[in-house]
Amino acid sequence: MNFDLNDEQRLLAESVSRLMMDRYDFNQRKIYTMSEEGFSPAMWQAYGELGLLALPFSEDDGGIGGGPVEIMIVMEEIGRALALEPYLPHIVMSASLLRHAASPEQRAHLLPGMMDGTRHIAPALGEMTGGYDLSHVRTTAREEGAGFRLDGAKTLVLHGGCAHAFLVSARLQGRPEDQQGIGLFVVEADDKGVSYRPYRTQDGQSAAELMLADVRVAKDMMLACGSDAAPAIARMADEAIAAIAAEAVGAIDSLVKGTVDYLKVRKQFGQVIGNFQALQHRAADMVVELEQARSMALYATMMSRHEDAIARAAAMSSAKVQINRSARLIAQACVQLHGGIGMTMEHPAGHYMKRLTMIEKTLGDSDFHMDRLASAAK
Amino acid sequence: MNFDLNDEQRLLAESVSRLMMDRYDFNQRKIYTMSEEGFSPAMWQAYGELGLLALPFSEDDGGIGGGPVEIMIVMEEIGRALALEPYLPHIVMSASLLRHAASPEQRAHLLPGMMDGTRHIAPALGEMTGGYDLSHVRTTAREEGAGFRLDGAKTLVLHGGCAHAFLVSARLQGRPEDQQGIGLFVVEADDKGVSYRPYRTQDGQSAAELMLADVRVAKDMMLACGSDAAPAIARMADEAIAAIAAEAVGAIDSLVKGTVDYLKVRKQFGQVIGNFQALQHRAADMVVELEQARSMALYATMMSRHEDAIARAAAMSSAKVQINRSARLIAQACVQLHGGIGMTMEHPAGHYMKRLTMIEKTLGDSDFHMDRLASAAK
Amino acid sequence: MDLQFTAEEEDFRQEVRAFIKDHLPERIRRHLIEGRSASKDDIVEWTRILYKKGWSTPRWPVELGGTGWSAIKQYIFLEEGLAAPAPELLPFGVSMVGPVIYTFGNAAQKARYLPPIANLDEWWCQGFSEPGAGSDLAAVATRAVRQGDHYVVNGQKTWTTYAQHADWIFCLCRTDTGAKKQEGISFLLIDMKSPGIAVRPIQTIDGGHEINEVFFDEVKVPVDNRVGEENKGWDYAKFLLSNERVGIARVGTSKARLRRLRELAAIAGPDGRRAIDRPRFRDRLIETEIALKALEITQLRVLSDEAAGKFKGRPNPASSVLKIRGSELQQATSELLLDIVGPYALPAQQSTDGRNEPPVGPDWADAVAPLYFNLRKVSIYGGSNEIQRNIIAKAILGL
Amino acid sequence: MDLQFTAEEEDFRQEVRAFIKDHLPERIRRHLIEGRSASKDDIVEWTRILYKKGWSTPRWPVELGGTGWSAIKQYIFLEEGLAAPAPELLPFGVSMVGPVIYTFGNAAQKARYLPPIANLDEWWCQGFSEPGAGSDLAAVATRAVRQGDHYVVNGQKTWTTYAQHADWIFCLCRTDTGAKKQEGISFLLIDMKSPGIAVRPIQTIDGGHEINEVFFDEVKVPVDNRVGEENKGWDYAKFLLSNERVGIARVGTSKARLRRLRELAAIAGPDGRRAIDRPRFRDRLIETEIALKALEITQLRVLSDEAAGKFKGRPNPASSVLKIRGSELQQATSELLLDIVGPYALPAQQSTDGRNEPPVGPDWADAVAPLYFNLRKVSIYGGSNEIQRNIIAKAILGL
Repeated sequence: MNFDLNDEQRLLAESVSRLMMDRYDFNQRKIYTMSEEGFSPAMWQAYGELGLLALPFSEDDGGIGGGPVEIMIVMEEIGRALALEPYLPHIVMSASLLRHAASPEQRAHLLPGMMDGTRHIAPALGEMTGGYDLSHVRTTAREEGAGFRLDGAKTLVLHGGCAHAFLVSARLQGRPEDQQGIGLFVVEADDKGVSYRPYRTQDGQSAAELMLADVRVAKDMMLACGSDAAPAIARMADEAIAAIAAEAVGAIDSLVKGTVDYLKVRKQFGQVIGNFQALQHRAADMVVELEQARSMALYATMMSRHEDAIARAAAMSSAKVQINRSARLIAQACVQLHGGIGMTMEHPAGHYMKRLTMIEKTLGDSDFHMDRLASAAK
Repeated sequence: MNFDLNDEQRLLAESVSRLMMDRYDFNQRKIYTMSEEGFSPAMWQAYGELGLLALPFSEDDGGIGGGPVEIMIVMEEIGRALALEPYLPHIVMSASLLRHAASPEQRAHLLPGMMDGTRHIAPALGEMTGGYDLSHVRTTAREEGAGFRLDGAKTLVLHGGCAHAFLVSARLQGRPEDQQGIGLFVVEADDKGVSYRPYRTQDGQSAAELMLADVRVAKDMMLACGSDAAPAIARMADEAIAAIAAEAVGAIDSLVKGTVDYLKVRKQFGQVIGNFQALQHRAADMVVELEQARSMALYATMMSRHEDAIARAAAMSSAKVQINRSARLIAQACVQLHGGIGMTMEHPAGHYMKRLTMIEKTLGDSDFHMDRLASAAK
Repeated sequence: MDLQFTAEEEDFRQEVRAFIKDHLPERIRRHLIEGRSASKDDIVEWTRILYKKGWSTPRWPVELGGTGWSAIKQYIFLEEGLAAPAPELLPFGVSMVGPVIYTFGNAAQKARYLPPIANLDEWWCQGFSEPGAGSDLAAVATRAVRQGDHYVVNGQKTWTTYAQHADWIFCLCRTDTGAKKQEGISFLLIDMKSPGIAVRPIQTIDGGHEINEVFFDEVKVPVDNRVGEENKGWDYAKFLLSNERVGIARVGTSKARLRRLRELAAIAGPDGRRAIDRPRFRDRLIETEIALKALEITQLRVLSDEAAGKFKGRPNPASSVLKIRGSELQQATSELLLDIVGPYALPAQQSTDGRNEPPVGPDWADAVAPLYFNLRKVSIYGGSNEIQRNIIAKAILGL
Repeated sequence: MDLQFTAEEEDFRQEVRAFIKDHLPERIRRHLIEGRSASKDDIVEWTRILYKKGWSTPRWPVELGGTGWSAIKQYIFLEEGLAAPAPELLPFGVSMVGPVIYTFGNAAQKARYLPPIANLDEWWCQGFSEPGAGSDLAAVATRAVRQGDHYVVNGQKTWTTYAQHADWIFCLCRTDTGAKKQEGISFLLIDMKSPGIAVRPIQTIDGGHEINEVFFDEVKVPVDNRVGEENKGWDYAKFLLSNERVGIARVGTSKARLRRLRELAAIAGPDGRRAIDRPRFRDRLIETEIALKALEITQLRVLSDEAAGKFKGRPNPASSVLKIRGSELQQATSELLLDIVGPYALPAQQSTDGRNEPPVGPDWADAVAPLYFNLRKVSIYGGSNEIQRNIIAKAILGL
């Protein structure tokens, strides 16, 4: 056991950190949020130049072969900078799905565009009636002729608006709640019958509702796992939880640092407010929560590729509950310690709160994960 | 609506307070706990002289006709002094049962000894398999000859060891969990077949397990409500919750006062520790909890004789949950603020914690009352 | 001690409830129940309806348009309004500057300013906070220099709620820079149309625009617009702040929100599950209901103590609880909403996109996260909860 | 970064676990698992078993009987002991005075004192706290006045755990009253059989007797019993206190208690219900398990950082968490026990009555409330959690 980064990992952390430092200050971020995409395509290219877009893909597939620790490193820096680019959905999540569910040929077809930044591929798995349960699929895929016909709707497709293609789950057989019978399909955004409705999310990012009406998908655009995609989807969700946990830790860390800095300069009653013991103790409690969150993000990273799906899911649910808790407590405490300024769009604190609140709501809120843990424990 | 005491009530509060002040300082209390009874029989007589033992009985029955506010006043002073006498079980609870379930003749038979302090009558309702649910009764009462034959066991009979008689619930018909079919019987402690095992409780008070083996009870010693005692038992429990809530508020109030006083004299780092803002804020939080508890004790008092049993039970459960919460948070905070001294038998703080912890466990813990509220809300 | 409302009080409650039911426009009620803010027009419309009934300044002296209601009736009126929910009376006029004017102002000021407050013909805002004077409210830096029959005001106020709508602002201004912090402050009434005033909106993280910065650049204010004595403004400010005892807890708002939560929790969500069947959510809802019931009783105790003239000149421990617990419970109810809405907290308000499509998820979902963000303010403003704890520790516990 | 235990570490864990399983008397294990305290005899018996195996002083230098284990192995050894549960090694000798003696003591002191610590032939206690020196530990008032080759000690120590069993006490004594508070303190080893020492038990609210007052009345202590230099005792005390980084969180104890809670929760109570089926209890149990998992990882991070020599000379933020969260979680587990036991928390220990009847309620019930009361201490001693928050604010955050 050792928690140290190796030289390559340290280099990765430093280069991502430098990129964010150079190109993601608060004002630049504001400009990015106001762009049509809701993020910076130029930054996306810069991610590509740093190798981040190829990071999770195996060397056999032309990627870099980074593992969960590398993803953690990148996501933590993304969280620290409140970066807006769709790295989580379009790289981490899509790469995981393709790794676990696609054939080498399919990967050869899809990966180059993702890795060079020219194509965004968004997972589109959630449905209105499923809540956070991604194996709940009503969208249907019927074999027809040389391919499939997809009908249904997908909800809350993260950064769906800029996607060139979607990885869509659809049911080949069974009832909506069955684990079996789910297939994964590559649907091009400009396929006939595909429509979507993009919108901004509360944290300045974006998502989309995706509608599929009589969409024809060729046979080879069904991923190789066939009608047994649920395990791959579950793996993806677990890896994504580890990634978003790291993002949350980066954001929390940065927010706590900013708040402590503020305590050292803001004066009231003739002294800096950081002199007040009650505020000092509140800050100390934030450190406790932060370190607990950091530990659980590490735990999630460690367990995210564990082969035992039940143990893995339990670990991920535990991590997400801790992350959600720390995110909420710390965001609230930091805004409180800033006072009014923390609630304005002009100051970063509130933006961190917004992203952290949305992270709570992504990939399962605490009620969902507590339910999962409770059923597992029965 | 008005929260003021009238002149008589104020007089009552002052006289009970004076009695406790005179005869219940911390050292005297220690001596009382070491006595065989675990309380002071002389104090019991003093209660009688002040009229407290006759307080909840109606004037028709030779009592004083005090209502819930009067009981609240007495219980609050008992809580403040950590008084050990069995006022709650042997007066408040037994009086309630007799008021709601006995005939005037039965009351005429039983009350004089209770009111003049010569006879202790203890309710014996709980059973091992019932948890906090007092309508769960396995003890049986079979009609035999001119009376009944009781068999079974009662648990956690508060101050059962000194009782001259018990008010025992026993099932005349039905299954253990039925609301119907429960009778209430007066069982003399020296009746044949009655045995009990007294023990001390964690807070320095006492209780007993009561065993009934072929105990004969005459027909007129079955209370007048016949086989429909459950409503009377429920009313009693609700009135008892209001009373114990007031006791808790008295104890909490006294504990908070003592803690604040300690903060003003205990010196560390060259100053009184009450100067430290973190401790000031902790003390402020205790005030918030105390006032919330006080409000819910008042609410319980207000609602304890409400005619609608469902509304009444919901109010009582709400009050008990708040009281339990405040009791635990404040007891913990006060011991913490005292440091080591608060954990010793030589200092009152820990004794308050012990009584408050046992109050949490009496008449329903928070899980029990949350369950009740949740089922009611369904 | 009588812990029930009297029959007369219950009758009064029914009268208020019926009036609100009959006169509050459904459009406004609907808007508020979804957790959205009342618009200026909504507030004006409702205030004028109340004015016609004689209820727009209930706490004022009867001869100035007050109702003469007992403290309990005032409370019932307030609670029924919040519970409906109806828009709240704009506090800056009715509860803040109005009482200062009728207590410390001269006859001309009373005649000039009070009637337009009562009918909301003039909209007021509050010029107390400054960038360097937040919790330390007496650290006023905005200067007012006497020049003949005018003051010339220079400086900046901030967190000024609804300054964008305001006709008038009441300001604490420093008129003596040599004096101690709390001395040398005067209380001025300033016409927002005065040359030299600029209002800059502050956008808050909920996406709304409630608060502003107000800049004063050589603004001329007639000396007649000063309330009371020069350099005594801090006394009037303290009077103003202490006036807001009841209502700050917003028990009625939280009660209305909990009722709404009960309704929402009993409806199956898109996934077919009812929130009330999720034990963790249900328990938190019940615990919040209990805490709110306790706070409601606490509020009634404070009212009863006031009516009985208790705690004259010293703080009532129970009243200190109102701000802290009241703000915590407002926030707790918004967190329950945030938790009930599930993933549909994510989409931002469609209206900001200028589109007119149906919302994504339940039709009340888009207001949930903004409400949660917005209500972080209630533990900050009006004396932050940290300041409240200082007050309890010092004024009540003597620490 | 490698977040798994190595195969060697896993093998070591199995070795330790097997040894404990084979050698720990079941009577002692049973006693501990019910939340009762280990007796002196239990601790001595187990320490001597470990001594035979060479494991009674694992962190000491190898030449003095240490094991040379890596930090991770030390951790595994500690955790397995707590998880069994086995009695903890008496810290006053092994972890406190032992390291002070081998770091700052002279050769004669090492030869005299270390071996009896390792085999627990001599029982040590700690004479730091005084009535006026609690959180303010340096406010030592106990005087040691040099008279020839002796010090004469007068004063009082308090909260002295297990003084009633002790052969020796290590004391902070003031040897220079003119110096600043932290200076003028010396570190003395005092034979508890010295004339003039009186031990008075302090009974705690859990009914136990762990702590004592120790009075010194003209106690003669040879100068040879001073460790290190005169007036430098505070440095050695700080060394001693900083030595207790790992283990203070007692993750293993809390883990064992949570396992026990899982078992108890799965058994139907007298009312036929299982606690695990009560959602409120179950959720709190799961939340505590999650928090403990996080703390376990935090502890491993601290160990890994130490092994890598990080944070040399400055505090590791993660280590500050250990005491605060560790004590909170120990207390949380005892509260869960308190909540699972229901009304049977009420009966007091039968044994104190001198009777020998079966307990009222479940046979583990009588230990539950005393454990809850007893564990209030863990947020008080060893630097209260308030002191820990001061340390985080000042040393880590620079506030």
